[in-house]
Amino acid sequence: MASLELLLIFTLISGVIAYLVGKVHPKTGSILTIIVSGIVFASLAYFGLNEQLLTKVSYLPYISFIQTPLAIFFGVLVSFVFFMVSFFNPYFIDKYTYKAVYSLLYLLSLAGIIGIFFTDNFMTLFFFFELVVWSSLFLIPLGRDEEVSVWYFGFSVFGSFALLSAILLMQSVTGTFDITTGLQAVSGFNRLSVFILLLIAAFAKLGAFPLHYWLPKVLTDSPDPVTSIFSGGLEKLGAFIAVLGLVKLVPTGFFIDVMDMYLTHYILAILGSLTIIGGTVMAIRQDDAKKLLAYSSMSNGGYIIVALSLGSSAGISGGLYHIIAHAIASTAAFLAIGAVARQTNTTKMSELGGMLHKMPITYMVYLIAIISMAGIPPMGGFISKWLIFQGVINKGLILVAAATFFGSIGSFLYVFRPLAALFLGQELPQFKETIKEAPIVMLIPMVILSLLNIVTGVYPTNILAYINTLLVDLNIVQLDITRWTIVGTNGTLNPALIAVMFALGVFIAFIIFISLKKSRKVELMDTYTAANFIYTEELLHYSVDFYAPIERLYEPYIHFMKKFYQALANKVREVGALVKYYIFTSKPEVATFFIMLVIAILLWGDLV
Amino acid sequence: MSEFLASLEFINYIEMVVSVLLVVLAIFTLTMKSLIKSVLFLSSLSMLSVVSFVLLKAPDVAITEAVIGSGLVTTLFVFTLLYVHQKERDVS
Amino acid sequence: MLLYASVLLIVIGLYGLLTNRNVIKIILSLNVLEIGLNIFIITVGFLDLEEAIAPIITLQQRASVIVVDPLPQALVLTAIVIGVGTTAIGLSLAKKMYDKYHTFNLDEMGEE
Amino acid sequence: MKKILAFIFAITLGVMIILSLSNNELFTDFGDTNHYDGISSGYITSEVGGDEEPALVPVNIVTGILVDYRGFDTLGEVTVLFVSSIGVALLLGVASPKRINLNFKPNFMLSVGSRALFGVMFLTGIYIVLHAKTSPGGSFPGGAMIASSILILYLSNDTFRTDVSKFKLGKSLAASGFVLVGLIGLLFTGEFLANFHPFIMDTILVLIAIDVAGGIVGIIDNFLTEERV
Repeated sequence: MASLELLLIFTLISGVIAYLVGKVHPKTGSILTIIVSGIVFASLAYFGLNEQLLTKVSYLPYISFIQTPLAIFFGVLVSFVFFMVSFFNPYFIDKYTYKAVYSLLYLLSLAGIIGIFFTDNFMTLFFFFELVVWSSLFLIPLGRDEEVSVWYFGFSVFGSFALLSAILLMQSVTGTFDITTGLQAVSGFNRLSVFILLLIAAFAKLGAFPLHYWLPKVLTDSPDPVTSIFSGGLEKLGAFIAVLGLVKLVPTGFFIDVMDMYLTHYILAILGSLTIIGGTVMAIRQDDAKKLLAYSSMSNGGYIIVALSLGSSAGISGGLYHIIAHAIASTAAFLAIGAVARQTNTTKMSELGGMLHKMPITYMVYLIAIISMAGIPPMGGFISKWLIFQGVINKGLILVAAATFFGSIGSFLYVFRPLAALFLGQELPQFKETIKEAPIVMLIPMVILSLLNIVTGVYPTNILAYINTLLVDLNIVQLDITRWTIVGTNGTLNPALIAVMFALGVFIAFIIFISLKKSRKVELMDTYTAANFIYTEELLHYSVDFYAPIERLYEPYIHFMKKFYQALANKVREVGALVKYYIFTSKPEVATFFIMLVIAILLWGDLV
Repeated sequence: MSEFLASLEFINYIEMVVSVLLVVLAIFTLTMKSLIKSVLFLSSLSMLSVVSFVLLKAPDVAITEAVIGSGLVTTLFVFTLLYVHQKERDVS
Repeated sequence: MLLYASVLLIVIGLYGLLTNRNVIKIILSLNVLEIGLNIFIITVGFLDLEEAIAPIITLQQRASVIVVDPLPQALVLTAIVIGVGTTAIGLSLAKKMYDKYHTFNLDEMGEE
Repeated sequence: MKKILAFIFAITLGVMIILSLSNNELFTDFGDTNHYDGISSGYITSEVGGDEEPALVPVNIVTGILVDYRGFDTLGEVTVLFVSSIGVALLLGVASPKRINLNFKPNFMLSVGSRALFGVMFLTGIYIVLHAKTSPGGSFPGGAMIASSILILYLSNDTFRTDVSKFKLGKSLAASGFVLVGLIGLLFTGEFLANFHPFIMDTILVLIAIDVAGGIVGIIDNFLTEERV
């Protein structure tokens, strides 16, 4: 399907078909989502990367699309994530109350997100933005906690209104809804306003610092496949809008000569750093593996914001590469956790252990994913973090650099924990007999994503070359790359060489492991303290209170944002009560009187 | 004053009469002690507004007001009052 | 004249809203206000000429004949229909109130 | 005291309205409107609709504004009526509805006469709807008249209640049909509710009439029901 509009119509119609089929047989409906998202991904990747995507067909009036490298970059990535996650759908469909609706909403959000990336008209963008918000809103309550979708809805509405105001402001100033020309034509104070409003929308979608509150909740409590598409796909929508605001819009505001940077961009970098720190700190203290990954997702969103706000080629290419690397890694990690959750019905780290013996492939997938997320070579996350560090250091942003380094080290601390708690350690007695490896269909996407994690870490040249064409489109200096190396200002990176060194190291470690004497395998309950047999083995699970000393350092401060939002809600309620007490009392004439008073005041302006 | 009266035509007299009647009926509507009488005065006020619409050369609005404003709204009020009447009789 | 009459109707309706404590009377005041407002909007588009006619005329004749403004009429037409809807909602609320308190008077209902 | 204050305040507001209108450049004096300079001239000369054929422009300009130039507004207004009908049903709706016993038995004259009147009113309503393009009236009064005719039958006949529910279904279908006709216009000319064939306007008129009739019948039906004891 070489025409984008045809692709969108196809996705929407097959969503309806999947719904109708799902009404009769839910599993078949969910299998349809695999096929459809596969077709969408294949056509976008094949025709898009060869620049043969037809966008001027106009089956739909007033809705126009354009093929830009940026759109293809995001479209291919997100449709790939949707395709990979869709393999999980048939196995999770039995857990939902509304089985047929799930398939419909899944394809609707896919169509919406593709529409957002490829449109060149802001009103169309807003339409598809709302499509994504509403369809994903109803995906969330299929999971554990329905109240979470209220949080998501609140922040999404805030973001939507910011986006709509930005669009209308831009239109009133420039007279056009066209994205590229409009963003370039808007000027002066209006440009600053459009910038701020667009960034509010981006922050609300990406879950970055002041508007982050919904993200961990949603990622924790929605169903496992939905978590994966949120982390890998829908969150990237915010990154896309951030690119629009930070890169496509001509920068504005006070220019700081010393830093070679605009003040607004510096503030964004600081906010991104706060997101990184907050996500990392909160991730360290979680017991639920999914919640831990959720906070890590948040902190990675902070990296994207920091990278994009730098404005240099290293920064922006690092940010775009991080979008890819994090999408792949976090999708893989969440899928692995989802697979464990499906087999054991829990994601609490203190309730699990020894899964390595039962689910070795899932373990490998998770291991590779977290190595990438922590930014350790030879995985994709390392390349992007290296580029981001380069960009930050070149600009000389000490505070931001400290935050990014802190996030990187913090991610060592936290990603290791679920690995140790879930997969390593002793097998728990309740899971000893019943647990098996995940079904083969679920393993397919996980293995593909793991291979991609390695490929993006060892041979990033192709992707970086594509990012370079994208940078040309955005009027930014290209990154200096050769076939095997990336040239930064502070040195040259050779990912393949590093990978070879790592492989060598692993090989040597393996030889040592084989040649040394094996340790004795100890049963979990084979423990005595002061000659007493211990029954409550959960307390001895070594992931319980793992980082208690570190946690104690910042324990009093963690509820800061929660308190802020609660206070905000209370204030709004108080204002409502005040209005109700003075105006909308049990006496209707009082309200009438106030309405008449307002009319009289308005008329007074005409009289004098 | 006499010049003003001389300049008036027949249609202006009708307009004046309708205007005065509109205001009088509106006052009656709100000052009646009995609710059903109020409703009936509202209905007649609505009918008279139909005349004013015709005078203002708005036949579409006149037809609509005649059917909806004076017909259906009055029925709604009457049904509500009938219901209350029924309830009162049930209680006593 | 009709302009002043319509403004007076609005004033009477507002006075009724301000002074009445009976739910049915309040809805009646609203209806009086609405009729006044409708007449007022129609007078905005009125053309006080002998030759001005109601806006029902074929396309060929429109260049030579003056008509009154059709736009306020269209707006009032819709306003009347919506007025029925609001009155119906108000009356059903009044009915519910009566079911609960056995009176239409707001003073006798008590605070709740 | 309170009444005097209210009186003074209301009168002040009325005086303010009249004073502010009398010295206002934006607001012309009574009977002196200059709408040929404003937006209405586009509707009168049918320039707003583009190069439309004379056959497509209705003689009744008000109908043209309601159904063609501002059809989207009318769709919204139909929705308001629809929602208020639903609101009344929610407020007054009961689990097992029964007609209110109205304390009067329709005698022979009433039941026969109402049937005769029903036919006349029903046909008049249909006539008003179908001739809305050339004569005063339109789908709103026409629909209301159809609703009134049914109401008369309803009052004279105790067993009529069950047939009313069919009308509510018609209301929902008509509202959907309105949107559907609009989408047909979008499909053929790229404009929502485009008026490219005389049939389109007739269809919309009939659909609005059904919707209005259904909405009003639903409202009155709810007013005349109570819980079955």
